[in-house]
Amino acid sequence: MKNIPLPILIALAAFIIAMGVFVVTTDAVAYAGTHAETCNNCHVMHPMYENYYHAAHQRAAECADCHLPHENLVAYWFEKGRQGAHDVYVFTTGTTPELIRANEHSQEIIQHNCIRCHEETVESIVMGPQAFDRNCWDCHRDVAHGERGMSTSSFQDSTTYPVK
Amino acid sequence: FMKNNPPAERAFEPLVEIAAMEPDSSKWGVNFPNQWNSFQKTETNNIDTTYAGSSKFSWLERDPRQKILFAGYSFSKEYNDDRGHMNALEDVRAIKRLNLNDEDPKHTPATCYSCKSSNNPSLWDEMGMETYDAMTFNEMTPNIEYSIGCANCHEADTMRLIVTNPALENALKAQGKDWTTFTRQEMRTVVCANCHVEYYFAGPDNYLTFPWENGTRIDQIIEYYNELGFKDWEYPETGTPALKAQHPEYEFFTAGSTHYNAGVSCSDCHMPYVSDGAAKYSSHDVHSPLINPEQSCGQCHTDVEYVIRRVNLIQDQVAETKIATEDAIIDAINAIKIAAANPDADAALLDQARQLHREAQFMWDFLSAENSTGFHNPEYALKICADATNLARQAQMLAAQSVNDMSLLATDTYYAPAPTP
Amino acid sequence: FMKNNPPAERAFEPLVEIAAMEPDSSKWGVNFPNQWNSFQKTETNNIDTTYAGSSKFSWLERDPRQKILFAGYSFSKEYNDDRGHMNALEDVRAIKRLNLNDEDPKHTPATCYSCKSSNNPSLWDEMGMETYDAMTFNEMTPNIEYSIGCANCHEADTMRLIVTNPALENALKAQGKDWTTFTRQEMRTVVCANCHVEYYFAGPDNYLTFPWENGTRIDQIIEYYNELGFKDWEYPETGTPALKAQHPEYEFFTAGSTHYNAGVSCSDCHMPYVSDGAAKYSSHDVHSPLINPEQSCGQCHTDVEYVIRRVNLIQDQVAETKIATEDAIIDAINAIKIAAANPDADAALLDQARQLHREAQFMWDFLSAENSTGFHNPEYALKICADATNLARQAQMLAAQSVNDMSLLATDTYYAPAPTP
Ligand code: HEC
Ligand code: HEC
Ligand code: HEC
Ligand code: HEC
Ligand code: HEC
Ligand code: HEC
Ligand code: HEC
Ligand code: HEC
Ligand code: HEC
Ligand code: HEC
Ligand code: HEC
Ligand code: HEC
Ligand code: HEC
Ligand code: HEC
Ligand SMILES: [Ca+2]
Ligand SMILES: [Ca+2]
Repeated sequence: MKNIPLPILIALAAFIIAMGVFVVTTDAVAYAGTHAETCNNCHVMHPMYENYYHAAHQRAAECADCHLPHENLVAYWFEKGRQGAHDVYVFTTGTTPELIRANEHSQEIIQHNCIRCHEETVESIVMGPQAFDRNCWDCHRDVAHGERGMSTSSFQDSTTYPVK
Repeated sequence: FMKNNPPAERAFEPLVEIAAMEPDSSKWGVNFPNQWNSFQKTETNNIDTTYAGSSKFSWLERDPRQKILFAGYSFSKEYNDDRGHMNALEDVRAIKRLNLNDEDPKHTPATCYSCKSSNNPSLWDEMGMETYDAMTFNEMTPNIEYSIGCANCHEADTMRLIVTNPALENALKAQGKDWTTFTRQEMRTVVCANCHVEYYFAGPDNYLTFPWENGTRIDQIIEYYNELGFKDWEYPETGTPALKAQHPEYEFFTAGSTHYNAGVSCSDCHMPYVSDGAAKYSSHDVHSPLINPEQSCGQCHTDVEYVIRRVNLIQDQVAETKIATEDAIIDAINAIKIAAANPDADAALLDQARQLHREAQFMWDFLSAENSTGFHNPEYALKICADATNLARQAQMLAAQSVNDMSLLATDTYYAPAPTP
Repeated sequence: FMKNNPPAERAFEPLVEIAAMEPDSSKWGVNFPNQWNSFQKTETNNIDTTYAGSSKFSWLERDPRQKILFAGYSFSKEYNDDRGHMNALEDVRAIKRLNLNDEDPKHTPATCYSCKSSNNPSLWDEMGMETYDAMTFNEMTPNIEYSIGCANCHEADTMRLIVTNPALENALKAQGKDWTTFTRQEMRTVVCANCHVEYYFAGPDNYLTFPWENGTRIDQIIEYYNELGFKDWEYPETGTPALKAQHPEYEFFTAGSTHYNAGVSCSDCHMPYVSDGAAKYSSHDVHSPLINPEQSCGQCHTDVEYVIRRVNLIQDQVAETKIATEDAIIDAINAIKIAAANPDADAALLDQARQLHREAQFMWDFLSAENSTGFHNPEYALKICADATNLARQAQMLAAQSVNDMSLLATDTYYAPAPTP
């Protein structure tokens, strides 16, 4: 301790305090977790949260169960960091697209997760020499995020004005 | 804290108080800058799509058959595609269809302002629609200052959607319906029916009326006009008591279209929610959804490219079939003209021919004047084409029979004109 | 298990070995009891829906216009609604359309077995389709033991879906397509095209052929038959070189229907997944999806009631418009008959009338023989009605012109028969 110059000590302490405050006020640790409510912190995720909440999987799965790879911990944490950094970057730079859509990479992850949980059910239909070339949600259009149009319904209950 | 307040108090905090039926939208805009800003964009929008869009292109030039189909009626003078709501006043005042000679018994009445201005709700409130409609267009002009605005759709103190046009209120009543019991989602369609509907002027005092007493389906509307013996004009040389259909988007869309039956409203497609940073609001920049399909369709259809390709296919199919129907009607018109010029024509057969011409043309127009090139209800559009073509051909056959002249059966006379009478 | 095994090894562990093209489905059923059990249900299914279903009701009785429309052709003798796959053999052998007199040059050829039996793949493999088709129905009968079965759709060792009918292989090749490159989802539609397609017998040896060289849309098929100068029969008294359309479900569905364009396959609706305990499998009990809409439509459309109401509306609209088209064609037929009986008729005009009658009737039949009452492609169905009605009326007018006889313009002659020649 003695060898460390005081200004640096102060700076270090300040940094630690600042980080602490940052972590406490922004609840950064939560982002390492899997609570659906955490994703919902970002208001742009609100429609997805809202209609996930009303869909079939709310009792069964959290966002990360579908949206992050689960074959091993490395893949899981790498993808979590990568996606998180991407989302935060897009969000803070204000370049959030009007229409958020899962990209192909995400779709692949999701598909693997459907099969991971439902392996027994789909065993006989995905087998065979030809690849099972469609996404589960081509048919199960509502199981993950509820009925179509629900993404906007949360806004239709606008609080801007009362209804007589 | 939101959750603890009773709903009534969850309302907006108005910056300024808006008088009931305030015609000046910019005053409302102080409280609702997003809605007002987007609304103003309707004035300068100029983007066209394949079949529609926001420029003022001429239908008579784009499809010269329509010059023939509206011959003798004001629509053959000028008929343009519609533009944004902020242009309504400018456009109605500039159109060559007006007859501003008040001495002429056929002068344009004040009724033509009914769907063009936010001054109307307060004017109707003050003088009543009967008095309003009995005035001439010229007489009304000084009272009309603003184009369409907030007061045409909203109640000032609550901002809820309301029926502002007494003609709509009457038409709903005639069907035993009370709009104050409608749900919010229903109002998101009905509010457009203040204007986007087929109408006619009843009686000598031009009382604005929607022909819905028997219902809003095409056969019910034709039945209504037939019972009434109403005609918009007499088609020149054929003597047909012709009807003009005007923008029946509401009737067309609600006639069992897939979207209407699924609970989708006009506003879902034409006024999608858009975001301003954090806040979402309804875009008041009302125009073709094909200009911003991600917002308009994307909230419900994940594959936006797919639905756009689909719209193209539907519209191409309808446009092609519609032209075939027009050609058939023109063949009928040319035949009836020759028959009508013949003093020896069988009057009963000729009248039957005219009646079928009247119905075929109204059916075609119902589809044509509906501005989505069939998309609002594709199957209805094509069924109407099938029925109208069948009637037009039968009209032509009756005309030929009435004068016993085979040359009247010539087809494609639009391309190779038949000998004139 | 998915990730670690190479695809080929992910396959099932067969209990018994199945020979290539094994015609006996019960042998395959040892390995796949769920599929085999559900497949057997197609034999006893008897449930009807509003417009279709699995009973053997007569079309000629349900819509007697068809007796007139098919007059002079075998279809006017007996024409029933289709039933489940296990009945195909019984039904083809019992139908009054057969001509089992091998001395008659118009005897029924073996080709009529092409789509009715699981014996075919191995027979085609042994003797080639040319030899097969050159035989008579009677000659082939001893070789045919089983109705449709696993071998018509699956490759025995891999269970993948394959094209088994050489006519389909040829037709795809003529379009420059190679089915072995198709994806699994594509095969879930193409496998039905082994049979659910329009076909004709080419040449004196009745070679089974699909008329797809120009494409599979209705105008392209008509063009193909016109170029070939092909006719199925000559319509009696009118002399029209008439065409019969047969079950073009594949061509109809793939002509830009909303479901096809969205990537939905025949199997998605007609062979939905059903579950047996934990595992799910494709139901091989193929029939109208309206019998079990929860399974057939319910995964994609959560509001099953809505889509069912929608099917009803689509089918009602199509059925009504289709009848109007039939009436127009019958008017044309009655007019052409009278004209054709007249030795002074203008031959050129009369031939034009016949050509339009031929096309109108084939268009109508294309829609009518397609078994979904328009649902597979509602807009296409209605556009076809509009076009066919237009042509039928023009045929009628030409017939009247050819003999200069106004009485031939009588309409609704189906209801009030026109005077016979
Ligand atoms: C049961 C699995 C599952 C769960 C749980 C789930 N999702 Fe999804 N998510 C999906 C699927 C499937 C899609 C659609 C991908 C597509 O359409 O290509 C999707 C799409 C999305 C999209 C892109 C929007 C779109 O329509 O393409 C976002 C953002 C998203 N999810 C966020 C979330 C959030 C936040 C949560 C938790 C509140 C969550 N998801 C929970 C399966 C799931
Ligand atoms: C910091 C705000 C924020 C948080 C917190 C957040 N997101 Fe997002 N998310 C975004 C933004 C912004 C986008 C749009 C990115 C784009 O389209 O490039 C997005 C896009 C997505 C997508 C679609 C794009 C893709 O990668 O396929 C998914 C899925 C998604 N988020 C899931 C989640 C999940 C799961 C969580 C919680 C673990 C979460 N998000 C938390 C801001 C956030
Ligand atoms: C974390 C594991 C998990 C993942 C990942 C998952 N599921 Fe599920 N799923 C479940 C469980 C558990 C249930 C039973 C839920 C219940 O009934 O409460 C279920 C239920 C279902 C059901 C039947 C429920 C209904 O009411 O419709 C379907 C269909 C389904 N899942 C499809 C999918 C698809 C498609 C995906 C991928 C987009 C997916 N699942 C991802 C665990 C999972
Ligand atoms: C072609 C459409 C289709 C596709 C693709 C599809 N499913 Fe299904 N799935 C169905 C249908 C139909 C059912 C209902 C079966 C029933 O009613 O018995 C179903 C049922 C289920 C169930 C519930 C089974 C039960 O016991 O109730 C699960 C879980 C499921 N699917 C998961 C998946 C997964 C995971 C995938 C992707 C590998 C997938 N599905 C792909 C149509 C599909
Ligand atoms: C499901 C979406 C949808 C609904 C609901 C809908 N529309 Fe449209 N509307 C469209 C599309 C798509 C077009 C075609 C635009 C084009 O061709 O550029 C269109 C065109 C129009 C046009 C002409 C636009 C132009 O560019 O000139 C008007 C006016 C219109 N609609 C009014 C209405 C009214 C009024 C209602 C309710 C009664 C309604 N629409 C309901 C999608 C919709
Ligand atoms: C007060 C009457 C009135 C009401 C209410 C009204 N409209 Fe209009 N609308 C018009 C008139 C008039 C025009 C044509 C203006 C012009 O061409 O100058 C028009 C034009 C349009 C256009 C064409 C715009 C373009 O750029 O081509 C669309 C789309 C449209 N309206 C949709 C709607 C919808 C959706 C609603 C309900 C939410 C609605 N309108 C309510 C009178 C009205
Ligand atoms: C019931 C409401 C209503 C009445 C009454 C009405 N309009 Fe309109 N008008 C509309 C709507 C809605 C549009 C936009 C849709 C369209 O153009 O088809 C429109 C569009 C127009 C346009 C722009 C497009 C064009 O046709 O060139 C003109 C000009 C116009 N109206 C003139 C008139 C005149 C003149 C009258 C009286 C004869 C009249 N309007 C009566 C509702 C009305
Ligand atoms: C053509 C009809 C029409 C006109 C004109 C109109 N609005 Fe609206 N407005 C609507 C519709 C439809 C909604 C959606 C209401 C709902 O969802 O209940 C709406 C919603 C709103 C809302 C609620 C929040 C939101 O964005 O959904 C506000 C605030 C509003 N309008 C303000 C205005 C103002 C200010 C004007 C004048 C500049 C105006 N409106 C003109 C039809 C109109
Ligand atoms: C509020 C939700 C919603 C909106 C917004 C919406 N749709 Fe739809 N759409 C539906 C529903 C629900 C169906 C009915 C079929 C179903 O259940 O999947 C449908 C069906 C369709 C179909 C199939 C019908 C056919 O005839 O092919 C097309 C195409 C389509 N929509 C295009 C569009 C386009 C283009 C837009 C934007 C202009 C749009 N939709 C906006 C909900 C919506
Ligand atoms: C989107 C769902 C869907 C798809 C995809 C589909 N069909 Fe159908 N099919 C139906 C419906 C609904 C009916 C009408 C049944 C009725 O009227 O009872 C039908 C009717 C039929 C019938 C008559 C059934 C009976 O009861 O007699 C046959 C045969 C048929 N389809 C074959 C096919 C073939 C072959 C394909 C692919 C080329 C196909 N279908 C694709 C939904 C579908
Ligand atoms: C080997 C020829 C062949 C193949 C391959 C074939 N079908 Fe058929 N299908 C027939 C015949 C023949 C009938 C009529 C049997 C009868 O009426 O006795 C029929 C009848 C049907 C029916 C009517 C059943 C009823 O109960 O009314 C449907 C639906 C059907 N097929 C759908 C399909 C679908 C979907 C496929 C592809 C997955 C398919 N078919 C493949 C020859 C075939
Ligand atoms: C390219 C395949 C194919 C050929 C070749 C074919 N059929 Fe069919 N047949 C079908 C299909 C598919 C159905 C079920 C759909 C339908 O009935 O419309 C069917 C149905 C039938 C039915 C039951 C329904 C009815 O029409 O009463 C009979 C009987 C029949 N065929 C007899 C014949 C005869 C006789 C021939 C030879 C002239 C023949 N088929 C040639 C495919 C074929
Ligand atoms: C009319 C055509 C047809 C006939 C006949 C047929 N199948 Fe299938 N079969 C299919 C289709 C389509 C699939 C779905 C394949 C896919 O999704 O890749 C399928 C899938 C299967 C599968 C894979 C698992 C599943 O259920 O999806 C098995 C195993 C199977 N069939 C066995 C049989 C057996 C055993 C028979 C005879 C009893 C038979 N099939 C007859 C068309 C047929
Ligand atoms: C594999 C998924 C899938 C299956 C199975 C399916 N559909 Fe659809 N359906 C769609 C898609 C995708 C659309 C296009 C509109 C959209 O994007 O939602 C659609 C559109 C529709 C529409 C709107 C089109 C119109 O003209 O009104 C109706 C109605 C419909 N489907 C009925 C049915 C019926 C009935 C069945 C069962 C016999 C069925 N569907 C089976 C996916 C499916
Ligand atoms: Ca326009
Ligand atoms: Ca059947």
